[in-house]
Amino acid sequence: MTTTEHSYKTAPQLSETLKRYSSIATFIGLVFLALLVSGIFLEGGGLTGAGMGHFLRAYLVGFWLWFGAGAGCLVILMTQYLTGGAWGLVIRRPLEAGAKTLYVTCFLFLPLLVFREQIYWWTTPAGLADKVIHAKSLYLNVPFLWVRWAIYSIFLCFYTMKLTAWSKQEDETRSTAVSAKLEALSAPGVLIFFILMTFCSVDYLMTLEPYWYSTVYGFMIVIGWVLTALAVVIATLTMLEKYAPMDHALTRKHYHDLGKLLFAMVMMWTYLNFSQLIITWSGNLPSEIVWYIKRWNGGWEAIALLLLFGHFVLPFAMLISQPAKKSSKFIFFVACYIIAVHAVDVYQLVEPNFTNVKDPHFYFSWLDVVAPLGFGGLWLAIYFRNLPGMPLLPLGAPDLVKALNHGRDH
Amino acid sequence: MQPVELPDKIHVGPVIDPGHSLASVSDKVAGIVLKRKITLGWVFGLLISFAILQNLMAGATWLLIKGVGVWGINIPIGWGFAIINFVWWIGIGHAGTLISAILLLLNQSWRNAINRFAEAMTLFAVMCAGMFPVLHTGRPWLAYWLLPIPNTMGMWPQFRSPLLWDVFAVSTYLTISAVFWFVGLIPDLATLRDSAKSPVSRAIYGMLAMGWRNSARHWQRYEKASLLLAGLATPLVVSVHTVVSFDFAVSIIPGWHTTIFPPYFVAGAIYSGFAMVLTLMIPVRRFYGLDDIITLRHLNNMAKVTLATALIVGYGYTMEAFFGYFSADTYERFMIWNRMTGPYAIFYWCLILCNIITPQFLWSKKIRTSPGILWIISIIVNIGMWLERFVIVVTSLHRDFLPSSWGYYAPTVWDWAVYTGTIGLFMTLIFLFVRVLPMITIFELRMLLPSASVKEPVAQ
Amino acid sequence: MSVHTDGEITLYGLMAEFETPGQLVAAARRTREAGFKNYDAYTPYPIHELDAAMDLHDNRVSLFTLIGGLLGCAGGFGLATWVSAVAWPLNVGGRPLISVPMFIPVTFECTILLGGLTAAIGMLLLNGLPMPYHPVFNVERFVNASRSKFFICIESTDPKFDRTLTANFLESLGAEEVAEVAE
Amino acid sequence: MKIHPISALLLSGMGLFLTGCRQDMQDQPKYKPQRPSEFFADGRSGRPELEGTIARGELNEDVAFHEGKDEKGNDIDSFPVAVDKAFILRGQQRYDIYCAPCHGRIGNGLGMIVRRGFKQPPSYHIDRLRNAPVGHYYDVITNGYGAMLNYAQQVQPRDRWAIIAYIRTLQYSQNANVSELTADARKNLPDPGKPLSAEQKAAQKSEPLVPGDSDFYNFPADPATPSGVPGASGAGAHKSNQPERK
Amino acid sequence: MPQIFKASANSFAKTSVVLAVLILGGGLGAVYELSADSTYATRQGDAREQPIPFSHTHHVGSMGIECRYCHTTVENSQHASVPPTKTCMNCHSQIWINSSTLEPVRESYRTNQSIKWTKVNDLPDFVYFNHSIHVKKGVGCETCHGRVDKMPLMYQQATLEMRWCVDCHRNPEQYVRPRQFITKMGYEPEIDAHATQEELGPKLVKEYNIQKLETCWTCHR
Repeated sequence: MTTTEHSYKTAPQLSETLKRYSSIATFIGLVFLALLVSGIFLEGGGLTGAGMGHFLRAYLVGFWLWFGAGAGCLVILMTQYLTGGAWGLVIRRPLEAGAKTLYVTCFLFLPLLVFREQIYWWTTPAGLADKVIHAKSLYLNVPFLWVRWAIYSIFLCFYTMKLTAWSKQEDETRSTAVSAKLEALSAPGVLIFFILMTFCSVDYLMTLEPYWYSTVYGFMIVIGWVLTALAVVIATLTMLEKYAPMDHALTRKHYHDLGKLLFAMVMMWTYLNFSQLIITWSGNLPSEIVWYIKRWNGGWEAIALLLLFGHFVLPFAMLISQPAKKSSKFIFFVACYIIAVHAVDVYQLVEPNFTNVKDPHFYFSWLDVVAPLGFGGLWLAIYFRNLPGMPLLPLGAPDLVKALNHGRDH
Repeated sequence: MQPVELPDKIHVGPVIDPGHSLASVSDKVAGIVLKRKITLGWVFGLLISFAILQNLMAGATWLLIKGVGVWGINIPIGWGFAIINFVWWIGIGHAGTLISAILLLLNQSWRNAINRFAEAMTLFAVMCAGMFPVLHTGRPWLAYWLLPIPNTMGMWPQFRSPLLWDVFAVSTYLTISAVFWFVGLIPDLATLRDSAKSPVSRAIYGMLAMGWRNSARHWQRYEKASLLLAGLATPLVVSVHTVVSFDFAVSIIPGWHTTIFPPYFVAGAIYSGFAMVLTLMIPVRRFYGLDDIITLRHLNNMAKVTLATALIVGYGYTMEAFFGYFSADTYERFMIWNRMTGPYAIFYWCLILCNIITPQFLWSKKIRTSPGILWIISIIVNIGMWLERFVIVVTSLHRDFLPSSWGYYAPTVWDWAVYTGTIGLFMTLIFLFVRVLPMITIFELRMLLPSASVKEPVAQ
Repeated sequence: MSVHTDGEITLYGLMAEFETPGQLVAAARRTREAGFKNYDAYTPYPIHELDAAMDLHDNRVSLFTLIGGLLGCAGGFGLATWVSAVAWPLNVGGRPLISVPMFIPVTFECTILLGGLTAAIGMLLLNGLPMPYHPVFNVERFVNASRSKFFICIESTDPKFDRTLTANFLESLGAEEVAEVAE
Repeated sequence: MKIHPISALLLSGMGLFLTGCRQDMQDQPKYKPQRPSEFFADGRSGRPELEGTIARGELNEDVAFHEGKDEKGNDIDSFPVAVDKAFILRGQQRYDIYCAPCHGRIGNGLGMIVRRGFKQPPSYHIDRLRNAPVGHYYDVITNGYGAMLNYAQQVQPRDRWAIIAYIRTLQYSQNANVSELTADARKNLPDPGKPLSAEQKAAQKSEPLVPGDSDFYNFPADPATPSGVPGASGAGAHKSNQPERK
Repeated sequence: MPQIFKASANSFAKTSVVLAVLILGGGLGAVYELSADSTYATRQGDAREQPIPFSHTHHVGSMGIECRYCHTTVENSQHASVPPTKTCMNCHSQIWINSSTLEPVRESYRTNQSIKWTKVNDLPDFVYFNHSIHVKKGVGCETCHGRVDKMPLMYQQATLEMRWCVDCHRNPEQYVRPRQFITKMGYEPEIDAHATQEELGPKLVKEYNIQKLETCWTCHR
């Protein structure tokens, strides 16, 4: 049987379902975001007090997790244009939908920028007067921080816009010239993405601890994003597989490939974290080791062990088996689990920075749970709204047929 | 779930030239070993390589007679050519395992034509690499001290030292590469055994093939073992250069102690490895008329990998420079500034030229598919990667924390003798390899042929 | 070459030659379905369809590798710990004697080393290699098994084996040629 | 291609590798004590002191202590050092090492060497020697007497005085009255007619041959020797006839 | 015929694999034993030729001459010192004066030329070793040099391998003795000191303030 283009059309009940998902997510998101904002007042102190501090830290946790998910979608999308491969075509539309959340999430950093002095110590007058900060003032100054925020946001939004627009054009015209354009745009895009997002991770996260630095940090963060994004789109695929066109487009092989990719990213995350740990630990230099002292004392070691087992050992064990990767139910579970455990990772990237290195204390606020849920709801609401906007398979992609036959020839 | 039948677009070309059959690919590759006359060019090449190898003989002999003082190393630059060349060779080795293992896991069919050659290259490169630390000990006959075996000293190696990790990593790498390579060779040795005419070759290949008889039951276990080996070799290859990077990074020398070293070294290794595969494959492909098996698509793909890894390496340089500033650490800042403007600045800028600027030409598909230009670029990249190690080792060391301990490093003639000698060794082994073993995996080539796919008769 | 038999030679089995992999897979499936146990197919490259057709599912290589890998892992970490904490406790810069992060590289390499070696050696052992002599090599055309042709050999030790009936059976599978394999 | 020349070349190359198997860290080109020298005519690395040299700490100004003479050159008859029990015990130990082989443990001149044919020295328990001044003993140890060669290299000045103190003790003990012994000591005396009782045996055994460690090794620095290190002056002395090893 | 090997090749091949492993393993082990750990390499128990066949059995065992009679510097110096010819002449100016065996001694005394003794317990030059500290901490002569009173010609009792040194440095309580028995040959803690080594050792370690010196620079300085 030759499949006609008709069968690529998104099934109507799918659009309905996605709309419903979007409303549910909107509801959840708004409720939790409301809770998050209420935290400022429940924790007390008004706009300059402790409650605001807790709010901003939790806000950063939630923001970073889901901002990263969108940015991760964008970089996977670009990488996929470069490398080709069947695994990428079936997730292209979810990736595009995910990347489009950046239109919103980029701007969600603004509250942190406005209230920067309560979370980024270096932006306070005392911080700026500090000797070490002053020595970096060429980079660490507030006006330039605003400029950098603008650069990151423009880059992310511009690339998302161009890639989705051209993808649509490719769909409509089936022109290989457009495909070539997408490839040509993506190639430098990946490079620029990595460099800019490294600076972004320095600005948004690393400078919470303004003396500390680690050269692998940006790479590590971006891999974390890719992991989150991949988990999101894999979970989405398992939801979509019941509906046309995915019901006949997806094979076990796609799940297998995506599962392998997820596995690879888990390994990569572990590898980079381990590299940073062993080098910092063995060097034991005062300026660097603070980061680990704060994360291995005063109760934080529980989080570190949780990440070791939860973010590496368990996913490793779950994803090593081939049948497991091919089972959509199981891979859905693994994907959701990975998003959850990665939220813990983001939490431990942010919160321990605020403890005292001489006497670290574990700190956990209910806001740290509320924020990721609130941002997640918002993110998913946009994501599910974007998803049915285009056919779920990129009809104009040159390798589509090969991709769809993937896993059927044996 | 019926296959969708729409025309498929092929970008650059097929992985194997149409027109080949099971018998023809077997005969073609086996014929290079069995039938092809020894050409003057080959003999000439081997003799030249062998002559260069004598540099190693002379250099190593003189080293053993006089001690490591014949090299240019001295405090503060106690690590000179030996470690530079070690890292360089190990890095070159990486492409072989990467091509055979990772691409096997990723089901990339284009690997088949080049994996055997690349694996052989890995083995030879690791052999060359392994020689340097052993020679650098000054007393190689005591190299067994590096191993954790009971000894007359009542001492054990220090498991908290990256240099010991190196021993484990490199020896494991050599062993597993050799095993992987040999396991891959077994079916092809059987082919050579069955195609050979002379009783001597038949006996030799027969012994090496160990009685492989292409049994389906054997193939089933064989495939499983290959897959497992590939699965193990993939993290292994990453670990090896990671451990090599730890040699530097776990110290506290500015320019060495930086957390990006592991991924950046691995990328650099793959980069130089692919460059070396290109350097070797392009002439071999030409002299042995293998254009139909190692197609332009292979070159294109390898060039793409080269470009991608070049960009990662470039990212590494950028991060080093940025964090040199961002650290606000006197020593870090001085190191990076000195690297760019100090006495060795010329090497740094040459390295940027070779490693970052030159590969930008690979953005053009035209260049990626012109063997000649690609070959020149690959050689430049090889030089660039050597310079990278030189810069990392020498510029980080030559300005000690204490200005009174500052020094300058210049290799002596014996440094060069050993270095060029290993190139001679490498080339000699490559020349011998292409004559005595099939340089392309024949049985995997067969699998690529259209006629190899199973179409069962309807009357089953 | 068919061995011209007059009952004098001991028969190892009967060997049928096929032209295409498709024929072979079909023939192998039918051989199994006909109830033969001691038979084998010979192909110039691994054919995954044969695993199903011949019902091959030997996972012992994986098991060996797993055991080898775990042994290597435990051995590597155990060695590092024993050496650093028991046999030669040495204070290095105040770091703990059992420095877990620093032992991971060696543990990892040992895991790979033993895992890889058991994978390769396990495969050879299970395949009974090295075995330079094997009766199938007695068939002249068998050289093509490593080149371009596909073979099935039903062994005389099979309970259902009968010289004439089995030969007829093999011919019925579409074999180009059926040869007798001397012991 | 010919095999033989190449394998010969390889073999000779390998042969050169063997030259590497040497022990240059084991045998370093440096002088350790009593190591031979190819540089000096007498083959010794340790050099004898030049005539008239006074090494640090060897300016022996205290004539009484170093020569046992008074200003007039007569043997002194009083110890130039403080004598206490520890000093005497030290003397006993040194005596047993250096003197007992000839003079015997109790100073009767019937040591092991004498029994093998060495000329018998006089017993210490004759009147001439009982009445000899301590300076005389010092002179004999330092310069030899009759068949006895000097012990200047083997016994350092302070030890010589210790030995002399011990000889005095020996002389006294061989001439003492039983009544002068304490009751405890008297209990341990053997009865000439009877074998030793078990307690007596045990008491003899538990009596250490040499005194307690602190006395034995860490006797106070001699104010008369400028260096304060006993034996410091010996290093140069014994080199004058230093044996060499190959 | 495509058959290349005879049927016997199968067992031959399998045996040879096993044998190769055994021979390689055994060979390496043998090389290791011979090259590092054998008495051939350490020269343990190897009585050396000397210019004069000096017998410790005779001088120490039968004559009862104390170690320090000749090795005078052992308590105060790094080096125990081989005695000068003069020390021999203390007795041999009178005893055995006609012995041709002793002619080299007399010749050395006459000519003031050193006797070229062969060093028996020869540590590598990269090892710093000091006799005096060992003697002061209660390491008996016998502990390292063995029953010298039973050595007609001197030989090296210990392996002198680093492992041997380190063994005592790690567990000094197993080897030390009271200082008054330093030079005693055939010392037995139960008889001489009325205590077992298990009781005595830790006590002495404490009393003599013996440290477990295991750093590299204790011996390699």
